[in-house]
Amino acid sequence: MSSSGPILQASNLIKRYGATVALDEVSFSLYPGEVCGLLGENGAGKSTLVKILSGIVVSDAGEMILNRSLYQPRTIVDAKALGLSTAFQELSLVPTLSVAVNLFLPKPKVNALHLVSMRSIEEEAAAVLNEYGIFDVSPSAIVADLPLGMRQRIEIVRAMLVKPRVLLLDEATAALSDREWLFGLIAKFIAKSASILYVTHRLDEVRRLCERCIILRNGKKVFDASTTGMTEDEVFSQMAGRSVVENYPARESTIDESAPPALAACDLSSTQITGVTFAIRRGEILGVAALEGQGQSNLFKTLVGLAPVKRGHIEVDGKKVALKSPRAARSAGMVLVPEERKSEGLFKDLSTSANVSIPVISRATTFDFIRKGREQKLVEQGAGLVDLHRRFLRPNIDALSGGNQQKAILARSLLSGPKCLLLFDPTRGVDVGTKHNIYRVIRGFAREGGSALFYSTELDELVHLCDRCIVLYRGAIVAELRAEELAPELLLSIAAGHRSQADRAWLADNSANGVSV
Amino acid sequence: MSQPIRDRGRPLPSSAFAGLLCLAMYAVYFFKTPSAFSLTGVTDLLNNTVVLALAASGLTLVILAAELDLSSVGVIAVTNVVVATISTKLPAGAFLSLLAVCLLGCLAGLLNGWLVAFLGLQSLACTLGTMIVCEGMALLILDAPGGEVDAFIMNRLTDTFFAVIPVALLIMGLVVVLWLLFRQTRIGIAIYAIGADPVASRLSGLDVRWTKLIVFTLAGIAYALAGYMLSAQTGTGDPRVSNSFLLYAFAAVAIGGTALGGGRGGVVGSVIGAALLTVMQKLLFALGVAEFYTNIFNGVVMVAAILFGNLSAFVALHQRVRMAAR
Amino acid sequence: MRRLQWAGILGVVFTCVWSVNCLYGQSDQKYKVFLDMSYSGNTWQAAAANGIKALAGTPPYDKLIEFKTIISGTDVQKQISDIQSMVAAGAKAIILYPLSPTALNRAIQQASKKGVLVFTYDSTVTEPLAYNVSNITAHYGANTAQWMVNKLGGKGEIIFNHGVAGTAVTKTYDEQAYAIFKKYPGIKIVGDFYGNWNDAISQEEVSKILAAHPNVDGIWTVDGTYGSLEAVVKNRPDRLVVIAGQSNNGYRLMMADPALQAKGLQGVSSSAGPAVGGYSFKLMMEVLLGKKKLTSHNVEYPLPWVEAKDVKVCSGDRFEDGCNVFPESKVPPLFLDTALDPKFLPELSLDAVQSGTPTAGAAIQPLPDPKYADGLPGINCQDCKAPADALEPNLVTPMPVQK
Amino acid sequence: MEMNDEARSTSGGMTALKPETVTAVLVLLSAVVMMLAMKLVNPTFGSVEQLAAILTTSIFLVVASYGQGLVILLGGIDLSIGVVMSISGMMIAGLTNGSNEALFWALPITLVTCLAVGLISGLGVALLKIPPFIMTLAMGTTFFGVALGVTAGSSQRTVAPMLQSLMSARLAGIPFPILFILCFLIAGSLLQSRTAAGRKLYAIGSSMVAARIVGLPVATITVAAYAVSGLGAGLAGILLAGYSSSATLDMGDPFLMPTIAAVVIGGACVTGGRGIYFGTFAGAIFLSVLSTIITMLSLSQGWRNIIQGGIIVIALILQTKQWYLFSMVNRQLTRKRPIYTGQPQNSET
Repeated sequence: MSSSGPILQASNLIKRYGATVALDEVSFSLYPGEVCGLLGENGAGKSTLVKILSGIVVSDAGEMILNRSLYQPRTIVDAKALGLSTAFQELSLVPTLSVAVNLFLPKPKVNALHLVSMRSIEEEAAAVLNEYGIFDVSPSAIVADLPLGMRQRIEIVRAMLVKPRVLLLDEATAALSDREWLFGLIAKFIAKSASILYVTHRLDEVRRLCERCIILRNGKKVFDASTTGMTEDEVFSQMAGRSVVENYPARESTIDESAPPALAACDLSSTQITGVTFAIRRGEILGVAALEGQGQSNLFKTLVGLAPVKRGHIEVDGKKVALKSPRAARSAGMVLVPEERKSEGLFKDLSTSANVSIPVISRATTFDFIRKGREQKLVEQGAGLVDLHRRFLRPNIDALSGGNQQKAILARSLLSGPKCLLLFDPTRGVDVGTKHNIYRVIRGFAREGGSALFYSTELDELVHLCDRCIVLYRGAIVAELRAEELAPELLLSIAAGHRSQADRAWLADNSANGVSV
Repeated sequence: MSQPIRDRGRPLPSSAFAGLLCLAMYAVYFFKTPSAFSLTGVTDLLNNTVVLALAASGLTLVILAAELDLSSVGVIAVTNVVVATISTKLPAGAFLSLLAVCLLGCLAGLLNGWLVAFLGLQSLACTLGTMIVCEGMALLILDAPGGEVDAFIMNRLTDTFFAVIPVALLIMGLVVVLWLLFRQTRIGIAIYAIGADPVASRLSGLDVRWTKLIVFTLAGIAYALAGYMLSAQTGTGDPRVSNSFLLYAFAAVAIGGTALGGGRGGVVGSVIGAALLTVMQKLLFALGVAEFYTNIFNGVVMVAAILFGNLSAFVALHQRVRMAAR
Repeated sequence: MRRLQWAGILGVVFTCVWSVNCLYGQSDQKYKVFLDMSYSGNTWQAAAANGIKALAGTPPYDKLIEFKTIISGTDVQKQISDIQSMVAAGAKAIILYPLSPTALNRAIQQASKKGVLVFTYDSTVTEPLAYNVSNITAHYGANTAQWMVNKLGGKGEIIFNHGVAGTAVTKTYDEQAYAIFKKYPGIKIVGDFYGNWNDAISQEEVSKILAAHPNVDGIWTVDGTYGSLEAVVKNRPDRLVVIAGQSNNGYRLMMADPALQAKGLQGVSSSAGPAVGGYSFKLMMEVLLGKKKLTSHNVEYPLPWVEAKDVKVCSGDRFEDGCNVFPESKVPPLFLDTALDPKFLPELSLDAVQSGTPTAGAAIQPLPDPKYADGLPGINCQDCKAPADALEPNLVTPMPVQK
Repeated sequence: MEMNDEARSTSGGMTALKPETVTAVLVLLSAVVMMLAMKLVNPTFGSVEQLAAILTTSIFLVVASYGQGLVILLGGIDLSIGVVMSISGMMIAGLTNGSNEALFWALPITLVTCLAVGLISGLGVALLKIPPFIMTLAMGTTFFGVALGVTAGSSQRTVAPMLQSLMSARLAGIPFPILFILCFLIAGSLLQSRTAAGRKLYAIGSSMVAARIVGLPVATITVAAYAVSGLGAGLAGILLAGYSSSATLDMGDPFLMPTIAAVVIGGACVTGGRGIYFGTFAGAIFLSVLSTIITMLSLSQGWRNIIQGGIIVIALILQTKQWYLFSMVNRQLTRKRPIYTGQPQNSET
């Protein structure tokens, strides 16, 4: 492939924000038909690079060549026109518009009267969705009503739709639980001798997809070669600039069988979930595995009183409780780490410490006046729990990187001393170091006798972290697996609805023998 | 403004409710004062509606794009005095003054749009500024009520079309039709998009600034037309337009089911809202409500209209969620 | 939920229909007479309206007419719509405070076509089919300005308190007053502002100007007079001013207070009074009942004119034997003494103009023949000529201009 | 949005160097500049007495816009302020009726009434989810109607002399209103920025959804904000009545728009979450200086309007530019870009 010259060639790209150098003389090239990984911890400059390539920001210095001609996109539209399109991590779909309209933004087809006929573009959209192997969404559906994963798929389809020569996938699988779909598309895509720059946190994906990968650290390119033959740790140390030895924390049998379950759902039904029954014991981490849109998000919402209970009830410490609002849930000892960090988790106008202390701020007050010192103590105690460096506490939280934001939210959740943490994909879009950090925090929380309900799109996390795991399919629990039964393939196949509880044993054996399903 | 956690209803039901409520009020009004149920009576009623309807339509565009615009009052004042000063002096005054007025509205809108979209000012504050400036200009042109409006404007536009259908109704119908077409254009869609989520819109390649500029400009023109119709109705110029008008314009938009946060709603609802507010005055009169109670009723009816609007939006949401579920 | 909405709609309909039926009780052969007032929160408007209401309830009118009040606020359009509504509701006569001299003309024409009698009070319309009753033609601006000039001896710094910008009244009075002040080179207008006939605003603005121009000698106002004077009394208690303006009870009392006069307060109280409303109403009723024929459609209500020497405190709650101000204990300081008019409106008592309830035992007295007003183009007639002396004082003899 | 945390750590969060503070100072400065410019035109301008007069007369706006600020912090708006001011003025005048003794019960009654009006607005907004714009507008008209029904629109007796003398009193040569403003400014700022309730207010304004998930008492705080707004308006009305020693039903109306303008000029974000009372205060002072200056150059009302409107817009532009520079300094350019935060500030790239 490298016989023909590079499609995209970037040389000495520099981007400064004030005195900060976000991107420091980064040069690289992309060749036709290759998938090139782009790795780096949060804040390493990945996103800045993506922004420059996709025309959102203009680099301060350096030049790019696309298809042998100078490439200087001023807007996203330019970039697309010139043959480079991007699927963004923070999804760029307009929530109130239909799937069809979103697919064809900014310029949906118009008829002779310059009007956009919804029917025709919806037909077109249906065709497109089928072509890209998405069958379970109607083109007229409003994006806001779709689960995150589905939105991400549509985002990706939209990026591919313009048939670019170069495709940027920024954390494309962050919310995607059925990754095979994407990998299939990628294979098809590069077959047409187009190329992909694949930004991710997930090494296994890099191994699987990329012949080559680029690693950024503090805005500099520190690695640009094939990853084959490199151990994960080597890659991590490249990314982190230090060796990252730690891995998933070991399970400990901290489960307190005697006490009544910290949280139990009894035949719970709500919008999109039906007859869900489970119990989490003290000190237990219960995993939830599901493809996107199987009702997991509503399950979590119901458990903290954001969605109404239709049938059944919830028990906390064996006592029946009615959770009318997150407030009630919190006082019952349940805390949600929400799905959409930006919109549901952060107070973007507040400093990090204010974000951390907000639920317990009343503890640091006399006559409701905040005592700076006492608040500071609280915050530092919380930050300590998740080892969030104190220098991140003063700035506004949306100046922090995703990982640190997530740490702050965890700190906030732990501060209020919950009985049970409801973690909805807490490691989404978080760099490896922080991930391990988060695992340790959760495990530590369990050790202290707390319990957690843990949903993740990364099956590995479930497999290694959870003491037990339930699988949701179409809003109902189709399987419950003990730690020793857990295996990614198994979870996936059940989650995808291929297997039922019945042949669980069989699968367990096979996966134990390492036969892939 | 701040939305509840899952409040994403479609506007249709709420404006539909406003429509029904409006019809009910019309029915009662005509039942109470049969004499008003004549072509002239209806024409008068619609003449009273059309100004508010036009202004509210313009405002709706801005609000859909998640901005606010207070300048309507100012623009109406200016255009009104301009029509009152030039329409009789120019040949073909009716037409030329219409052009002049549209130009004025266009300029005012462009100014607002430029300030908001390109200089990034907060729309509420800077349109307050432009409003005050426009009112000042109106006072410079005419320091006291007076001037006269071309007879053609005065008579034709407030009359009926071939003695069958009130011109005001035609105009409002035209506005609605134009809107229904416009919202299907790319710009129309873009307005909804940037109103709902400017970030995503920009990332999906929409040009937020230009869209906003266009929105404000169109709004300006709508206000100008409102001023033109006001002149037609009063037949004179008055540099002072009461601020209550501004508040009513917003009320009409909100009652019409357009979310003041942007992204949801439409002009049809606002026209209905305007009709509702106008007939409400008439109705309260017809019901012989004592003068100071009318204020109270005004308040209550507004809240009620919104309330039921919310209910139906809520219903719509839950139906849609149920649909999405399966 | 859907059902709930329907319930809502039906609810609305039923309540409406129900109230309709309740209200359709009385429909006997009374004249339907409407009062269309402007903004209601304003003291002047309220006093005028109350006076009219009281008169409407005074025998024999209480038997003759079915009286209803409408508030049009400050929105001309609403006033047009209201006039139409009243005509549709079968009005025989409408008395209104016009929000614009020209905008209502068509609505008034429509009304007259249907044989409805239309009277205005205080403010005027150019429509010849309507009858204007006001003292806008009574040279208020010229007279008060000239009076001040005379008191100031033709020189001094003055503050000019315009009324509401963009109104015919303000324009007319300002023209006259400016014309007079211009004549005397000694007179300097050091500050002018639009007090919107509002005492609070006037007080703020005057105190600000006083701070910049500590030796102001006079303040010319139309309304907001009490506020303006308050500002002086509070900021410069030992040196007061020559001032012309409204007839607030508090103001008149201060005018007449020797202690204040000693500090240089000289005042005249002359602005249009709310009584013009009652006067107009009585006139309208006499025309309606055929007791009077008006030969011109512009009637002038005499300009009130009370100087310090004329102030006489009343004992009762009426203006009897020439008294023209109430003791402080009886009424609010902002109460407008010109709401009462012993000459034309003996029916009204203090309570009547404050609450709008008819005075017990009072009966309507006939009016003397009215004084007709000269035309002011654009104010009370369309294409007439203003009299030559339109800008001249007609109550005060001008002092010579010393060169 | 990802950038080196090291870089970010220097950005001013809720610290002394909040961008809001800078805005506020800038606004105050521009007020000073205007006065200096005016002094060049007309040397008699800008005497100590005049500054005192300006501050004294700004007290009503300063007080009334406090509540407006809180409500706007929630992304709401309060259009009932004018009416509430009038009502409270009417009440305090009518109830005290010239006697000081009456003050002791008249004051609480009046304030509670105003608080109640705000409370109702708040309940409508928080529980019935009625757009604040409509809810407060409706409450305004409604209660105006009530007041009209009660008073028949006629003016009220003189206010208790104590209240009057208070407004013209001087402590150690300083007019009482100025001292009052200072105390109010400090108290208001503390309540808004230093209490847990205030913190929650910011949080809710910043993200309603997150606030609910964190379990903040969203409804309670919202209602409280509107109630305080009513209370503030009531206090302003009482002061106004004391100042003009009498009360009419329309005396509050001219203050509604200025309260909104003051808040926004003070650097608050109408979408909520951003803004401090010091900014609002600065905005109020700015506006009242502006109006004074406009009174000083005696022009026709037309020109007065044009200048006033123009200067408001210019002030806003300066403010935005300052935002831009400030964010440069804070190396937060990316996060300020509209495509990431939807903020209008420095959308020029």
